[in-house]
Amino acid sequence: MNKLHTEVFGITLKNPITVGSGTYGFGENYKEFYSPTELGAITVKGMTMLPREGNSGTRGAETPGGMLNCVGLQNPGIDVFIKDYLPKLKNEGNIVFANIAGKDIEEFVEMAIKLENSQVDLIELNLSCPNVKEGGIAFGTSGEMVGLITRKVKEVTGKPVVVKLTPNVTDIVSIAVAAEQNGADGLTLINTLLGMAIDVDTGNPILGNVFGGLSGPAIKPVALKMVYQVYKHVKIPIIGMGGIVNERDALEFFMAGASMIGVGTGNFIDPMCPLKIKEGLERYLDIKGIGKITEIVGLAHRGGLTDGK
Amino acid sequence: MNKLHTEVFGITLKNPITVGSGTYGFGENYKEFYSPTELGAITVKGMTMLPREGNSGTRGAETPGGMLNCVGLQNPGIDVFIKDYLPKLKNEGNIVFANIAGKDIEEFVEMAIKLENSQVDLIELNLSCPNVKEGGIAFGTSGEMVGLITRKVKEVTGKPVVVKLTPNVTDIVSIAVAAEQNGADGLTLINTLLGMAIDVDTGNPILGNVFGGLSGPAIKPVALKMVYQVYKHVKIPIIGMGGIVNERDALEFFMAGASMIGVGTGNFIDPMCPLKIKEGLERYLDIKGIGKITEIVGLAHRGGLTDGK
Amino acid sequence: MELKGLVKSNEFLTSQRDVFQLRIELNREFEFKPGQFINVYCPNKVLPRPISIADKEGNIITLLVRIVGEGTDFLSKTKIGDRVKVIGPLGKGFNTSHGMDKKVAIIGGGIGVAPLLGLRKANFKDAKYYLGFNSEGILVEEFKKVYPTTITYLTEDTTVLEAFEESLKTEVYNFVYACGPEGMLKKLQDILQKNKIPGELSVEKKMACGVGGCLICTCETTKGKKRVCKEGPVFDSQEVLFSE
Amino acid sequence: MELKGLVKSNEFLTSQRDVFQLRIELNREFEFKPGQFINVYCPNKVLPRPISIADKEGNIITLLVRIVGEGTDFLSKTKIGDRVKVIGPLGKGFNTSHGMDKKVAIIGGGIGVAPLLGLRKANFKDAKYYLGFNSEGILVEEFKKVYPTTITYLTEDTTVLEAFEESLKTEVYNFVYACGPEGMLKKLQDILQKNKIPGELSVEKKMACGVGGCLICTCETTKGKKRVCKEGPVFDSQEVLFSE
Ligand SMILES: Cc1cc2nc3c(=O)[nH]c(=O)nc-3n(C[C@H](O)[C@H](O)[C@H](O)COP(=O)(O)OP(=O)(O)OC[C@H]3O[C@@H](n4cnc5c(N)ncnc54)[C@H](O)[C@@H]3O)c2cc1C
Ligand SMILES: Cc1cc2nc3c(=O)[nH]c(=O)nc-3n(C[C@H](O)[C@H](O)[C@H](O)COP(=O)(O)OP(=O)(O)OC[C@H]3O[C@@H](n4cnc5c(N)ncnc54)[C@H](O)[C@@H]3O)c2cc1C
Ligand SMILES: Cc1cc2nc3c(=O)[nH]c(=O)nc-3n(C[C@H](O)[C@H](O)[C@H](O)COP(=O)(O)O)c2cc1C
Ligand SMILES: Cc1cc2nc3c(=O)[nH]c(=O)nc-3n(C[C@H](O)[C@H](O)[C@H](O)COP(=O)(O)O)c2cc1C
Ligand code: FES
Ligand code: FES
Repeated sequence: MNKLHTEVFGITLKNPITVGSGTYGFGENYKEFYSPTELGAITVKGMTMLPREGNSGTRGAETPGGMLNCVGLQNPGIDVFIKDYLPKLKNEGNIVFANIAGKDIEEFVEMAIKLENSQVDLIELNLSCPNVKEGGIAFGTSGEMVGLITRKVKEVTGKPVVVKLTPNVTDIVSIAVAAEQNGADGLTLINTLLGMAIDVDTGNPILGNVFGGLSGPAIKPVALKMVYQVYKHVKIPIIGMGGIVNERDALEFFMAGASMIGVGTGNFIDPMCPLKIKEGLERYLDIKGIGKITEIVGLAHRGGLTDGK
Repeated sequence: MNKLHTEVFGITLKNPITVGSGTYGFGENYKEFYSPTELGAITVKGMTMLPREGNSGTRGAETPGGMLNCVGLQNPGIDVFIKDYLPKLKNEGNIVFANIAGKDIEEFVEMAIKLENSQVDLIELNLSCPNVKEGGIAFGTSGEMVGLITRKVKEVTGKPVVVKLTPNVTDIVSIAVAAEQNGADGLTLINTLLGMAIDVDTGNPILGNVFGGLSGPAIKPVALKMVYQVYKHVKIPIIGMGGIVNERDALEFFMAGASMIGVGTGNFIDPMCPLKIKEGLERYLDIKGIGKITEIVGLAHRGGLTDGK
Repeated sequence: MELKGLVKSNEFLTSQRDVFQLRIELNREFEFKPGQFINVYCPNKVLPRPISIADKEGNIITLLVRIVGEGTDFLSKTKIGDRVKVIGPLGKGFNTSHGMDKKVAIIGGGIGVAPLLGLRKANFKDAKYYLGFNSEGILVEEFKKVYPTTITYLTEDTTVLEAFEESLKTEVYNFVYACGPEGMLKKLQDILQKNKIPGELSVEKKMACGVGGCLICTCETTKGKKRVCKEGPVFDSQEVLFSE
Repeated sequence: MELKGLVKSNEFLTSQRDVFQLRIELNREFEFKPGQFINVYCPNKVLPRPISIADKEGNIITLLVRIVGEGTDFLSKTKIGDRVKVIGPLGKGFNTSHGMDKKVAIIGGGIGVAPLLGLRKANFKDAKYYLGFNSEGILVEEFKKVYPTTITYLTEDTTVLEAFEESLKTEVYNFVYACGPEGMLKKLQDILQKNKIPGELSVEKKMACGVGGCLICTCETTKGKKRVCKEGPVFDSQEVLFSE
């Protein structure tokens, strides 16, 4: 029996592991390490209506326990994805989550319509990209806007719609609830925290865009807290991410309430990271004598493992 | 000539280095390592009107590049501070910043009145403690509330008043501006980020309070970004803190716009941390041929070091 | 006190290689009481690790450490000649005068024997060690060298408590020193109270600063919250309030 | 390809001990082109460090590394027998067929000589090395062993460019391979353009994944943004658009 087998968003997954959008390209880069079909699902790079070149200048910087990026949604555009990347991914047998970022509501709707007739398994609304001028994070900081976009997208697609939220807000719960009330099938928590770094030898910001998104182990406590907090207030499943680099990190997220987890920066720290997490989870469940991974979802809200386990 | 000499808040400081409130007690614990008078100022543990026992259960947890705490403002109360601790600190020649946390506006005002007649050099309003039920962070997330408390406190004291803000907000700039418009003499950025950790062996949250405040190197990019962002919009001086553990970290904060910096978790990583930063800053200024530390404040907004430097 | 340490020796004490004895030469002399600890800075971790000073000869201290995570794992891998940064001595050790002319029981569980090792040099008139280990003993010969009557149990920690309680039927102890897992100390507290035996317990809490500044390490006591790093880690046996 | 590495030797190449040569035995054979790199995982850093494969004999690769921060400092301290994790070979190396039957200049600045070392085995009909160092040469004998005409300048990187430009008055080069600091490559690009000499340049950018997935390492080219880790680090000499 596969203990990691998960049914979520009406999709059957061989395991509840995906990757953070933007850290795995379109699934082609890690093939020499393992077959992406070993993942529960592949979440592809965030896409826009038209191709984008992204930001200029330095796009990354390492920080204590984490990294900053300001890639700025460089991508070939949704049409190229549907035509060139998606068929191949599906032929290989992957479950594919499409991450999209519109510059306004209309674009979100238009992209959703394009995807509706594609083989994509799920649509993830990126209402939280910190690195673009239009839309992005601005959408994600208003519960009203998040609700509106979610509703409009749900109106044009039958595919499951998951809303990816930014942690850079005062009250993530109200925004999560707005998404749920407007029909979201799930939530992805979290996108990157806003941060910056300065090169003290020159006195200038390191990133071309000055600010960037902070990801990696450093943000894990913040991500975990948001998953825990939101889990208390919504019924829809949560894809938890933020600093997950090993199975113990992943277990924390499941226990906090995530039904799936995503590996982002962890892929850079170890290309085999998602697979090692998969094996680590299986080992943990065996040792603890737990039958299915789904049993531990939200465990930290229910008093933890009982003595027998 | 002392290159670190700083005049700020109408106070003359031998250097622009203080400590994060709550990481240095009342200045007594690090005496066996160096004399606290070597610091520009001592910021004491956050105080409340009445003595507080703080939270029960586990109060700390290490996280990647940082730590969580939920001490919960354990302190002997402001009267004991004024009677027992302050005279000694002042006799020894320290500049003392008092950090206070009221449970409502009245308490802030009452405490400010008590301090007005004391030898305290500056009052830091803690509108951002994440670990108490009443007040604390709730105050700091509303620009209106921050403005109101600042104004009320300013009405009863002639001492410089600095407002310490929480990073757990959507828009720190508007809150900083509200403080400035209501008479704040300065801002302290940042208090801790909210976070949590789960013990996967038991399935339960590690901290007695479930959530805690994340501090240390992990949060540096977030703190730095907020200092940089706020500096653009206010004229009052900023005390920058969040993950500063060496002189390069400190330099980043000065360049982002801080007039003073605070060492918090850095004290736990190395008890000599503030002194090493002091020496490191002097070395840096010498190497770069810069006359005064104040010259580099906000440098990252002005194109960095010119070729000569 | 900030100290520079130089690893003099490092060897495993158990066949499972989970407990090791680390000897560190420090750059300064200092007085030390059994029960006091040092903070060791591990470069792979943010916070220092508190470790009891198990023994001291001249400038060389002995640590007994169980590997439970990355910090202790790092220490287990240090090699002769490696440098380690240390602050200490920290905290309040055992008050050996309490037991000086009395009949003393010294009770340790697992790695909790570390701070008790130093007590064998205290010259108690009459002392007996009760040591419990989950599987394999730690430095049992060292204890027996000075106190040949030392009793060890290679089963559960509680067994050693049962043995101690049993002994009370025939023997009279006037003072008890103990260190071990919280569950064990809690049970011991009850036994001591029931039998009206005074004593001192060394307790553990998560720490950050180690010098009293952060208030992370507080424990509940009959006199309110106290800092384990400053007012402890050794407390009067009836003072600490263990949680359920 | 994920590879397990074993440090075979590690020695400083400069008297200031800022550049070292690290030889690592890998657990697998692979083809390699000069200019390709590996990602080395440093346990004290989050992200891997990209380092050119300077040379390769059987399963043993040679790295030439300058210490500039914590990652390279960690590598400088590895000892024989230490394990290192590596992925590679990564990126597109130099296309040696371009210069095969031509007169070739190979120009390196500072640690930028690392990816050029492997080119000495390319059997070019006629090649000359121009190497510039800030103060002290790196492996100059190695270069001279194969190419005795190798010219080195122990001053600024630009001097070597001046020498190269000067040589163009009397000599004809048909192809150039180069690696060095960005400022040097930019100047070289101008020289090559002016003199209509084709070539290839190896450029550096901050990286994260090293395998094309994160888009951190893009550089501007005449054909839009390209990934240095995937489409590079070696580019046609006129393709890269250096910033001011
Ligand atoms: C005063 C004092 C004296 C101590 N003396 C010794 C000693 O002589 N020998 C020895 O082996 N250990 C001793 N400890 C415990 C030791 O400090 C911890 O085992 C160590 O900090 C764990 O670090 P780590 O990075 O290996 O594990 P981590 O990854 O930090 O934690 C692994 C496990 O250890 C627990 N732990 C972490 N920190 C502490 C802490 N400060 N106190 C108690 N448990 C902790 C965690 O809850 C977790 O279960 C002492 C602790 C205190 C407070
Ligand atoms: C394709 C490629 C091949 C390389 N080959 C070599 C080589 O053979 N030998 C060698 O010594 N170095 C090489 N480098 C540079 C090397 O990767 C960096 O020096 C190293 O990553 C710095 O790590 P650090 O932790 O020591 O310093 P950090 O603390 O990360 O940085 C210190 C300084 O190095 C710069 N830096 C950091 N990362 C990079 C990077 N990825 N590329 C360029 N600069 C960086 C920073 O801006 C900073 O100024 C190569 C880089 C690339 C992209
Ligand atoms: C280089 C990089 C690019 C990213 N691009 C996207 C993106 O296109 N769309 C998106 O929703 N999130 C993007 N993210 C955010 C990640 O998907 C993830 O939410 C975040 O990094 C936190 O997870 P981590 O700490 O595991 O990396 C990106 C992150 C990184 C590091
Ligand atoms: C253990 C601990 C206790 C703290 N107590 C207080 C407090 O009482 N009042 C306050 O304003 N900030 C308090 N803080 C926040 C710090 O002053 C500082 O703002 C924060 O830790 C970020 O800085 P750092 O990363 O350098 O620690 C506390 C932080 C820690 C780690
Ligand atoms: S560890 Fe900081 S007060 Fe005890
Ligand atoms: S480093 Fe990730 S794409 Fe090049």
